[in-house]
Amino acid sequence: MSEERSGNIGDAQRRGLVGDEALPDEPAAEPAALGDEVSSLRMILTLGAAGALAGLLIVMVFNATLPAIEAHRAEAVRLAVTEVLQQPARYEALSVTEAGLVELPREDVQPANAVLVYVGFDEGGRATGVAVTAAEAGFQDIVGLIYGFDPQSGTLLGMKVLESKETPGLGDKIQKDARFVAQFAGARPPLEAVKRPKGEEGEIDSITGATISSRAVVRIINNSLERLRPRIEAHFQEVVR
Amino acid sequence: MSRALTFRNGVHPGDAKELTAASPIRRLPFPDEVVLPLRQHTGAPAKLLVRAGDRVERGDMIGAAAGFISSPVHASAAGRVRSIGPWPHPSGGFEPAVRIVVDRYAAQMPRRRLVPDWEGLAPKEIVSAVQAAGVVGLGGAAFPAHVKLSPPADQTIDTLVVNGCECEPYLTSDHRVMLEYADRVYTGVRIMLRCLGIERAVVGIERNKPDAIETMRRAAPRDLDIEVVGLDVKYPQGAEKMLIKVLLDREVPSGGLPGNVGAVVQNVGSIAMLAEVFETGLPLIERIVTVTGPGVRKPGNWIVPVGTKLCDLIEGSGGLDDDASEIIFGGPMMGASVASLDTPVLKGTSGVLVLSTNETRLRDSHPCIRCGRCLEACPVFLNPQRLGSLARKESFSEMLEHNLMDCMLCGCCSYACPSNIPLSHLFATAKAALRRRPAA
Amino acid sequence: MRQTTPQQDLLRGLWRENPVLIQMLGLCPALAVTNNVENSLAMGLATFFVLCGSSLLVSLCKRWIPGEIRISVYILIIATFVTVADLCLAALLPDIHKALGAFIALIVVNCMILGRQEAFASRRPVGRALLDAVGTGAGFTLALVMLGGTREVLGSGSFLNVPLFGPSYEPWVVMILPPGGFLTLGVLLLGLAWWEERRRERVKAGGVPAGADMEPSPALGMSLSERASSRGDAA
Amino acid sequence: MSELVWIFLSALVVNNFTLALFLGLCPFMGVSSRVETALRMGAANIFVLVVTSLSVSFLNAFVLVKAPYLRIIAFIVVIASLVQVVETVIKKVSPVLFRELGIYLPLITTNCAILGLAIFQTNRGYGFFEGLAFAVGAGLGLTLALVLMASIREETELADVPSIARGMGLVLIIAGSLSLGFMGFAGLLSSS
Amino acid sequence: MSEPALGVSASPHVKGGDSTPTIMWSVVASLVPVVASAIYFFGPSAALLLAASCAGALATEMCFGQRGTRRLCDGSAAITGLLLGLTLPPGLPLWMAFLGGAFGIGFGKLVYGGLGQNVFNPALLGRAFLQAAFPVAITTWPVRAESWWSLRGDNFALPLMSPATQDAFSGATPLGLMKFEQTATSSWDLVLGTTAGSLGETSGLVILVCGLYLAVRRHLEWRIPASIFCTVALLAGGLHLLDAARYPGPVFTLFSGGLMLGAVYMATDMVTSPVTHRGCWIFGAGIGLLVIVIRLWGGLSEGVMYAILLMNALVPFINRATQPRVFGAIEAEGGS
Repeated sequence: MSEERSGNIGDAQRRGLVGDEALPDEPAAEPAALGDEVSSLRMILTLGAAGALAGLLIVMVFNATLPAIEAHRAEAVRLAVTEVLQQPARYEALSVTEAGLVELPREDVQPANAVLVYVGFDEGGRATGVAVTAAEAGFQDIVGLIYGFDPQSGTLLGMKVLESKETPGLGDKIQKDARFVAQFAGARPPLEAVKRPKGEEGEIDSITGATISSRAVVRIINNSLERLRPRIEAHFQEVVR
Repeated sequence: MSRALTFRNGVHPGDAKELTAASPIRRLPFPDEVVLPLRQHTGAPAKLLVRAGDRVERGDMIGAAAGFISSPVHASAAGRVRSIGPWPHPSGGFEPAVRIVVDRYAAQMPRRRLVPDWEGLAPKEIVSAVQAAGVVGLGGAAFPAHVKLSPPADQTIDTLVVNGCECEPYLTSDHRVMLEYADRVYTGVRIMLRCLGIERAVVGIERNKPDAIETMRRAAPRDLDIEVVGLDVKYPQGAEKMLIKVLLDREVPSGGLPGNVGAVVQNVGSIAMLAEVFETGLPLIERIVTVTGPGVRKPGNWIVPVGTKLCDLIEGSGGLDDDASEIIFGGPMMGASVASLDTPVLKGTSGVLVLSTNETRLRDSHPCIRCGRCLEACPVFLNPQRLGSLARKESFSEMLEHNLMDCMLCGCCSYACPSNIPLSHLFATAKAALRRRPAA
Repeated sequence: MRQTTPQQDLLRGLWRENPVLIQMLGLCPALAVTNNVENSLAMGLATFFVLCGSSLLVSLCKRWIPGEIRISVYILIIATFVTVADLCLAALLPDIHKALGAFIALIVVNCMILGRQEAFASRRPVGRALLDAVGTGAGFTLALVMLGGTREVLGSGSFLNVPLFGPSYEPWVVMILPPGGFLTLGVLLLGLAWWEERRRERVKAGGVPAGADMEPSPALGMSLSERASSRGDAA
Repeated sequence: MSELVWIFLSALVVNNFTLALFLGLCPFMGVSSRVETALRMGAANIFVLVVTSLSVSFLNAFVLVKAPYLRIIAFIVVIASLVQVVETVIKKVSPVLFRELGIYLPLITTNCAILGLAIFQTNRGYGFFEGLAFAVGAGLGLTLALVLMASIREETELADVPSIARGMGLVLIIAGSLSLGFMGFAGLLSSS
Repeated sequence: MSEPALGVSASPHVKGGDSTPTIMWSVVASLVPVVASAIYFFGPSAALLLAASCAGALATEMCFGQRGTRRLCDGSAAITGLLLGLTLPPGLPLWMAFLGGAFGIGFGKLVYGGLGQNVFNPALLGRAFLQAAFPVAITTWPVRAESWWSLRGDNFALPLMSPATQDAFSGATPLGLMKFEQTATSSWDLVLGTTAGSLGETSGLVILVCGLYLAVRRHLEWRIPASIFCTVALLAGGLHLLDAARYPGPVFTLFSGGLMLGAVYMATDMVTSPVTHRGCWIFGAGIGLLVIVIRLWGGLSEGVMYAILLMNALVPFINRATQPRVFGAIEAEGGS
């Protein structure tokens, strides 16, 4: 029995985790009082009870924390969207599907081929732009970002990196270098990351020493737009609230 | 002939043979005393036959062979047994030895033939005569010669390999034997071929002895299938396994003997001695020793009685130079240094090398930098670097896994090591430790 | 078999049997999230919470848990507390929750926690189990903060996001990258070993009784009487 | 396709589970003193990672859609029981394989790499094939790190390591050096 | 005859010519032309940096080395310092070079027990540490200075402080130009070394000649650079044939970046390279392959350092796998 037990927590125990105080000083810890055999039923009951209690507790906590978590999420989305859409009066989450920009019942469950975007409106209820999230491989790992695009003028409205593990001090300038971020507002896709801008439209001056990360941002936006642009452009005019 | 004239790896120490290569073999006067240890050969030490005070004649057996792989010891001079007891031995320690005070006025001539004439003897009889005469290999290890002449039944021998390489630097006794006693060498070859019941012999000689190659070619008897091959100069060309690989292109299996690939290897000195024993009728009681090195005044090749003490030998060679600092029995690569001038010359002592302070200056040992030169040097393709670091941690059994037992202690790795790590010494120690350990 | 005092139960895990520095447990979070003090502290506290909660529960319920399914029940309990911690963090400190990411969930497989249940909580009374959990959890947090502190000071030039060296400090970026985690803990262990060795030499040289070897380090602020009592126990 | 290759390579070298994400450190420290053991541990890990990835794909697609908050519990329970089942099956089907891998399987349950894989796979929304590529890459990455560490540790056993560095100190510094070396792979295949 | 004092020692009683200090110092000597050309190209900055990295290495060895200062005589710490210095950009603050030398010796060598016991090349480990720690400073290449005497960057930045003049000086190495701007550099500039780059990597020809000298003196395992050059040339050549616009040709690949310095001086570090000949070929091929992979498909423009470090980690494994077949071992049984 005790052999088997040591096998179970294995690694930890082998390396002295159990220490000296783990000597079987209190055999009472073993269910000796119940006799040698523990019935399967009892085991199942115990596990079931434990599981039920655990589930109950988790659901309670989940319900208690849900509003706060939702609020945080909404706030994060709001911050990002307002930034990349240049302070729209309000915005709405819509889905880009084959049918166009439609409202779906649940934000977190998207059917295949649909992409969640945020459409911003000015005071007059005219759509001013779309904010799209996208993520692809960067220098170190996935870079996730959101960008705003105005289909009418065909230019970008802004870009914000939401998630990256790029090298601190170099790659993370795609997030922190205001000059780099500012270039995206007004740039006309398809973008191109260059070292020495010649003043052409769509050029993004890449960050010295972080060329790969800069290029990744450009590539992510280009790829995402390539996929979505036709649909967005086709249906953008229809969206008026 | 498209034969590779050397083996892979090995080292090129300077051969320094010019000191004595031109010195003809000469006899030294009898010393006042000879000391004959009972262990002069590989195998069991001889069993003592005499007591202190006994009178012995030249050629008398004073120790009897103790088994098949053993060899008797004979008195190398007429005289009286002074005492029997521990005596400095070239192996470094003390060994039981018989001290004989040489009779100044004895004739020192054979009374009668002690070894029968070989012509007309059956191979079996020759072999037992060889054992009775105490003949062993004279190249260093002193392996009893009769064992080589009686291969086990499961081995089919087809070639006798005559080792005239003498790859150890400094030594020239085999070289001189080939120059001066080529005919005797071939008589020995004839005897060995007879015993082994074969026809073919190959003589391998390093090319730094062109005169010996020439002489041996000229002297080769026409009725035997004998080939004399000049080989590249490289140490340890004279090691059995290397020589067989080069001359016959056969690889002695790991842990095996030359017999496993159908060859018997004997060096020219021993073969000449075999012939000499039958010629003179006397057992092996004297041998040719090269006394050489920068630390000795008059280097040369001397015939001396077995048991001659080092001091007598040195005196015969003009004495030690002032800066002589170390005396080595054997060649510089595998020979052992001796501390006492009383150490006697054994049957297997092919040379005495006296080094001066210039050669023996202590060099610093450095950590191993894994340069891999020992691997490039090892003729049996071991990894001395790994073995060395294992030896430092005394993981002897792990050394076995790395084929320690294939190491023949040739010293190439130590020679090549730029960090001056005494690799072969470490391996010898490890082997000894493993031998002491009860077989697991 | 050795009896332990409550103080020992509490203090053991803090330093002498520190889960990270001495027993090398829970290294995954100890290296992954310690690139600054804030994250280290949050991780330490979350683990502290889970450890205390599950120790308490396990110790309370040990009577009703059959031995055969013991481990499964422990894991269930731990996982529950981890989920609770995860949700609470997400609700209260979303930024830190985002920074710690998957590593909060990985508290479940922190061998330290399961080990304490198996080795201690399942055999001792509730009070002792809690003391032990508090000590171990605090020790874990302490180690994390030490690591996080070192890495943040060198790697970002700040402590708890407060800049220490002014704007022209050149941060050692490597310290907040993965190699920095390994190296920092490695150096910390080298330092501890060196310190331990020196102490042992001092003990040998000064003729301090051998029992002193067993006592917890005085650096942790134990009073003299406590040291005396623990020495008495150890002897 | 190139997406799958990137996921694979990223888990294998760029974001190596052990050397960059600190997952699976317990076996990395504990089972890395001999190369043979390390290889077996690695093989067992690859196996369990793949099985986990498959079941996580299943759970995410069909079970946890409704109750994402039960993720942690569901994963750990499923992994623990799966390992148990796999162990039993291997024992029955191939005693040889069981001898080779068996003793490592239970240890793997509490290996953070497994749960880590499950959670990363979920957080990144990997589907079936992506998850598989991720699991194989991560498993091979773990094995690579483990075997490298083991072969280096075998080497350092023969070295005169100073007394204070003996044990885990040196292991961590070697791990740090390896991690430094693996930084060279950053940006692999994403530099276009 | 008086009894002389006889020494007793283990066989063999003769020794080959080379000794470890000889080898080490001859490597140092062969670095003199490389150092000279570094100083010629980069002025006083080069000398200062080399001095700083050597000081870091030697000081660490002196303070923490097992047998104190005696170890300094074997020259290995000096080599580490020099080699590290040669991989640094000329504008790097001196304190960083010092730190790199100290890290390389401390964590690359002394923790393993000193000379001969380390697994990773100490100089490269120091360089990798600096690269990870100060990614900006170490990828800042100075453009041509006005006069030979002027410093090529902010060498005298205060310890722990950032160099002041980073952006003003940043140029680009041929590899960076190739990777990020698809601009090739002329082969002559590469061979002669009139390009931007680290102190020692620009003068490929000088390094090659010094390496040849060492190889002839057998103080360098020629198989490793040969294997690296062959692999790199073959792979680069093949890819260049496939797509000349995307992949640079073999001459560019061989002479750009730190490949020459790495192949001749770093990869051949005896301690951290395999002991067997077969192992050396494999080791070199692995480095060549990794260099190409990192340069062409990785995120960094130069991968020689990482390639060598990664292959260093594989050396124990290569050594195991390439154990020579023992003389007389039956063929079928293989190596072990």
